[in-house]
Amino acid sequence: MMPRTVILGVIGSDAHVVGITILDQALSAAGFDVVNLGVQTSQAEFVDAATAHDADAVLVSSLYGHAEQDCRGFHEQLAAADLDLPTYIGGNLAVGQDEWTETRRRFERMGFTRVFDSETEPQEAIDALRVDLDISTTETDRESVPAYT
Amino acid sequence: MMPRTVILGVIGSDAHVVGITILDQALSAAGFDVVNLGVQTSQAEFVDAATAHDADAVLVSSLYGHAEQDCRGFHEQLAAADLDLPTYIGGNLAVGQDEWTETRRRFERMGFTRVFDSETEPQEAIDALRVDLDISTTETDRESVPAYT
Amino acid sequence: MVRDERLPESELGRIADRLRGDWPTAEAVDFEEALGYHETLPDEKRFAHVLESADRPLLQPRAGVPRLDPQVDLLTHLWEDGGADLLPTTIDSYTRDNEYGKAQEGLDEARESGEDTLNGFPAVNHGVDGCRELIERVPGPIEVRHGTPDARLLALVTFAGGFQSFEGGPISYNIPYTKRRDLGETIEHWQFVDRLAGLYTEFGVRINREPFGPLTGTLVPPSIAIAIGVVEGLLAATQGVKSLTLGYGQVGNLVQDVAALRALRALGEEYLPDDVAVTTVFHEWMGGFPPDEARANGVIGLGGATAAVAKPDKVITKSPQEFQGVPTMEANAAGLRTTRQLIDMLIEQDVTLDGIDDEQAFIERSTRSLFDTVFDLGDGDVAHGTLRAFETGALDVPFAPSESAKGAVLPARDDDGRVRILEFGDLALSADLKEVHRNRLDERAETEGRDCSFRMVADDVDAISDGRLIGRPKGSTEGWT
Amino acid sequence: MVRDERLPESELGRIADRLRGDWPTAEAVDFEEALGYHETLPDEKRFAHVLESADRPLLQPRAGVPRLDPQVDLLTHLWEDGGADLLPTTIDSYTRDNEYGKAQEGLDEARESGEDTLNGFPAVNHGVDGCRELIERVPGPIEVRHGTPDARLLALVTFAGGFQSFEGGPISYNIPYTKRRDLGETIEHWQFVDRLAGLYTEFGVRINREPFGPLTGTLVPPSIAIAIGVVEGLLAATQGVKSLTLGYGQVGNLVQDVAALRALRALGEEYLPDDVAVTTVFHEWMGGFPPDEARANGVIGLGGATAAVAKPDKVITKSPQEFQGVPTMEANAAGLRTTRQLIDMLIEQDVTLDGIDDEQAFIERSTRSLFDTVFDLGDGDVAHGTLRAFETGALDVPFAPSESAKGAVLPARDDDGRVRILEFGDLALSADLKEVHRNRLDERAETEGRDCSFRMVADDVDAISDGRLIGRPKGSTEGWT
Repeated sequence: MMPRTVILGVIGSDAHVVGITILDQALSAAGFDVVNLGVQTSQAEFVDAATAHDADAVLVSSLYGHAEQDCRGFHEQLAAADLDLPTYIGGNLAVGQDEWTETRRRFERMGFTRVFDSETEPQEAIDALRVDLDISTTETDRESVPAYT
Repeated sequence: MMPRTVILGVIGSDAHVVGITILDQALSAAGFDVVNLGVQTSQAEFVDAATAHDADAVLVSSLYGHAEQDCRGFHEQLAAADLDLPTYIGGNLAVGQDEWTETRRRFERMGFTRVFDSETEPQEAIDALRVDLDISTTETDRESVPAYT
Repeated sequence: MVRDERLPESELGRIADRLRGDWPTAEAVDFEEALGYHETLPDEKRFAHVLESADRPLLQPRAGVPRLDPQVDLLTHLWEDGGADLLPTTIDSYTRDNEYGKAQEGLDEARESGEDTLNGFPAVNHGVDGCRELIERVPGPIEVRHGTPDARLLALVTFAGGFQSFEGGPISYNIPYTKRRDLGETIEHWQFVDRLAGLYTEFGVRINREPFGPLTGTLVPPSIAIAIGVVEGLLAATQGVKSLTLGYGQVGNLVQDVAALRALRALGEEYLPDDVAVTTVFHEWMGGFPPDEARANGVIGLGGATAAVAKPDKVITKSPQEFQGVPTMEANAAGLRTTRQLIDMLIEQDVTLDGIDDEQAFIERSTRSLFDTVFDLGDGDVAHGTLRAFETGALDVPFAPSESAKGAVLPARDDDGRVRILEFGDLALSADLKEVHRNRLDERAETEGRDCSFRMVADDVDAISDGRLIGRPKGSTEGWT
Repeated sequence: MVRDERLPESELGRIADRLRGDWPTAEAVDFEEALGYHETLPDEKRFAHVLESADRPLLQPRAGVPRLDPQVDLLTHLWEDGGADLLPTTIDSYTRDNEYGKAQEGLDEARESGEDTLNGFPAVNHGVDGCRELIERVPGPIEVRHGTPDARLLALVTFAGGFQSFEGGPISYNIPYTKRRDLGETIEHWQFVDRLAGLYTEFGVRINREPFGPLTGTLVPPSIAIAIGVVEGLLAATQGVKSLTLGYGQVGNLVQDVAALRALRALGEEYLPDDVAVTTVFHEWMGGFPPDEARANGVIGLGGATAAVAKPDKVITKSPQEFQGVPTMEANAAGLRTTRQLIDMLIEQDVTLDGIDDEQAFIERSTRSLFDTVFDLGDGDVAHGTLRAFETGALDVPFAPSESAKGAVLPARDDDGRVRILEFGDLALSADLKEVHRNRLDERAETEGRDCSFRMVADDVDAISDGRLIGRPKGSTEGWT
């Protein structure tokens, strides 16, 4: 079976690059084909990349506190491009003192399949992808690459 | 001419020893005979030492803020022992925000010949003694001892 | 195609004329008049003079607020209460994006409301007169610190405004700061800045230039930082710059930091022309800080101690409020004084560390390997070689947001806490050099009983803010930060 | 005449019975019952166990307030927010003078007014039950820290009250603290304390004893501090103490401090019986602090860095508010965390300094010279030899207020900032050792263009609080402080 393709990017004008670099590494090591769009990625770039690469999932990162504005209408654009796939978002999503549960619900209502806070380990996203994309652990383990490649 | 004898001590229950140790060294190096009574010296001990050593001056130190109480009646005791000699006091004499000029005057009214603050260099006290004891500079310079003795 | 050649004066004038249209304050710039103004400045405000004649590491903070009076107050406070030796003026983000209109709105708003709506001093908007007022009212020499990829207008205005030191460079203010700026174009833009500095220098006004050494500020291997600093220094020297300050950001390992600063000085002096005065600047830790002022003071303390041993010409200090962003001026001054206390207590001590020479030799060999590749790829032209090196990944910067860099290099700390390279991508290091990195990281992997992987990187990125140096496993790595 | 012999149990009991009359709370002391109580304490509250099984330097602050609840809160804060590994309970000054009546008045006043009218925790007045409540309500092991020349009743009550560590010794809690206490009598008093600790130890309750290493805290030459620590350790060992922590106070020179801590450990292990577990404690700078929290953090930072290199078993931390006296609990916790950050960032690094071995050898030779003289003067009896050594000035402590010490020794820093001896008095150092001190100070005198004299001493005493290490001349020495 082919490795699954995931689209990765930091949305909006956010330039935080460290987390997505590590997530890229973690997903690649776990056997995924990663298309890393980098920082400052627009909604349209996510949609175009998902279409072009026939992606299995889209992972959105946002660290600078403007995730809600940056993601407004994102799922409508995905639907318009006939893309029906799991979408994750993670990072510093709450502005100020919002409760995490409240924040999570807000992004779920916007259409995200899963919502992660900034303390989330890459492994949690990988485990979630395995469930959502129905991948057996053995399969991806076989695909995993050593660190020095 | 004989070297002049000065009595040195920290009055009251004050145990600050560094300043008086350095003052002792400075006075000795400048040619004075120093009788260092050390810390926690009572008024009576100052008077007894001045009498016993036929002292030329008494230098009182106080760092812990209770100089006024500790020196009350001191000059009356000196007078009672027929001691008429210059008395200096130095250290942290003011409690709280008192103006230095006010503090100095208060101790002068108590009978001290000279009043020094805690920033005073030993040399100032030495220069004052030379004036008050009418010592020519050449005389003490000849008496000065090298540091390594 | 961009080449490492001196910009003809005609071209300099042509570009300057075009830039004048970008914002009205540029109209007031008159080179000859500016030369005359600089000549009125006393020695203690001539940046290069103060820096190059110092006999101990000079301290400089970061600081910039939008309005003139508060900026004067801020710098005066850092001078008087912080004991700074050199002063900064940090430029706002709009100016860095050449959005002078938005900067003006911010400045106007700040003037009306009394609140700071910009994150720095919009020097272009303040114009030549505003800059000169700042220079005159502040007691020390001031450097322009910014992060502007196209800093041509900023240089034009601030040089005429009396500033004699200017941070940045085509690589160091592009690769770590932006995503889509073309590196070739940025090199051309900085050739203008450097040529302008060079022209002032020819007429007796020595403008100090400072490539930004820390780059992304996140576990940058010393050889990469030094190679890029030397490249930027060479590009500047070609344009006539004679006063260059090469920079390096603390990684937190005492031996590696001291070795790196020595290598930086040695290679800078070796590669740059003899008539260029090379000085060095050490940046206190630029990565994530602990969210606790007491622990932040520990990080700053280690920075001060490192500076006392390495004795760079200049130290850029951090404040205990680093975690929360822009510090109060009191906290900024406190960072200066904590650093000063450590330097003044340690600098007269004979502190000789084992292993410095070996580490320095390793850094120098690695830097030469990178630099020689740049030179080869450009057929002897550093500008062209730089472009090709970044295209191919022969030169790369970890955690760079820029599309001009491969961003394939991943660093991790070894068992001693020194920054090594875990993923090389196509970085131009010879096999034997790579072998050293791998062996050192394998040692760590063995200590920790886990494989070398991105997990080490993730753990290391957070380690200092978590209160340690090496990200030893304890089950909490962070993926989205 | 006092001899270094084990106090017979009959004599111990006789003295204990006499002490019971000194204050009513002593009536509650019952040795057998106390043994049972100690057995109920979990491992993490057994001081010697925690200290001796640690694999990294443990941090301990100083702290003591009069009332029980606030003392619980204070220690809990230092444990939780400061991350202390070991806790203190500092005793008030009245108790140190055996003025239990005055301590009681202060405690009553504090309880009524809610204000702290004592400068510490009057453990004797709190009695066995009060001490046990403290031990039970606080999460970590607690040491009694005080400064009491005659600490017999304090030991009787606090040991029964569940404390398992006790600072002080006959020399270190007499010579630097008092003027007129007879040293022979103090040695006898501490033989009681040590014998009591030894008796608990024999019955399975290991009481940790810690001679006070920093002495007067003012430029004490390492050899003097170590010689006195070893003497106090031997006196304690004779009485059956099996857990000894030898101490040393930072002088601020990195090489000398590391060398001194190594010499302390080496000589402690050599001179003390094999069945005594020797640990070491490093006190952050005990001299005058800068009147500025930022600079104070620099001093603390250097202390933390030194501890990371020297790796003592324990570090006593300072706070940034040291200058103003007793710190707030927040500042006290901050000092702990600043120290922790430096240690945790540096401790895994291989920091090997040149010159440590030479300095350590010099300190060891000097210490042996002092110690051998003590032994000789006592015809093999350390207690008797100590008395004679202080009488003759063969052993001496700079800036000691005590009439039992000659106080003729004057220290000064050399050109590298290491503490040397300017005036020896009758200190028992051989001619060749004195020659080293003189040569080093002559080098400094030459650097400074002035003669060696008390002026250097005066300048050095103030140097760190003035923001440097060495008191280089600049015209401001202070005479009355």
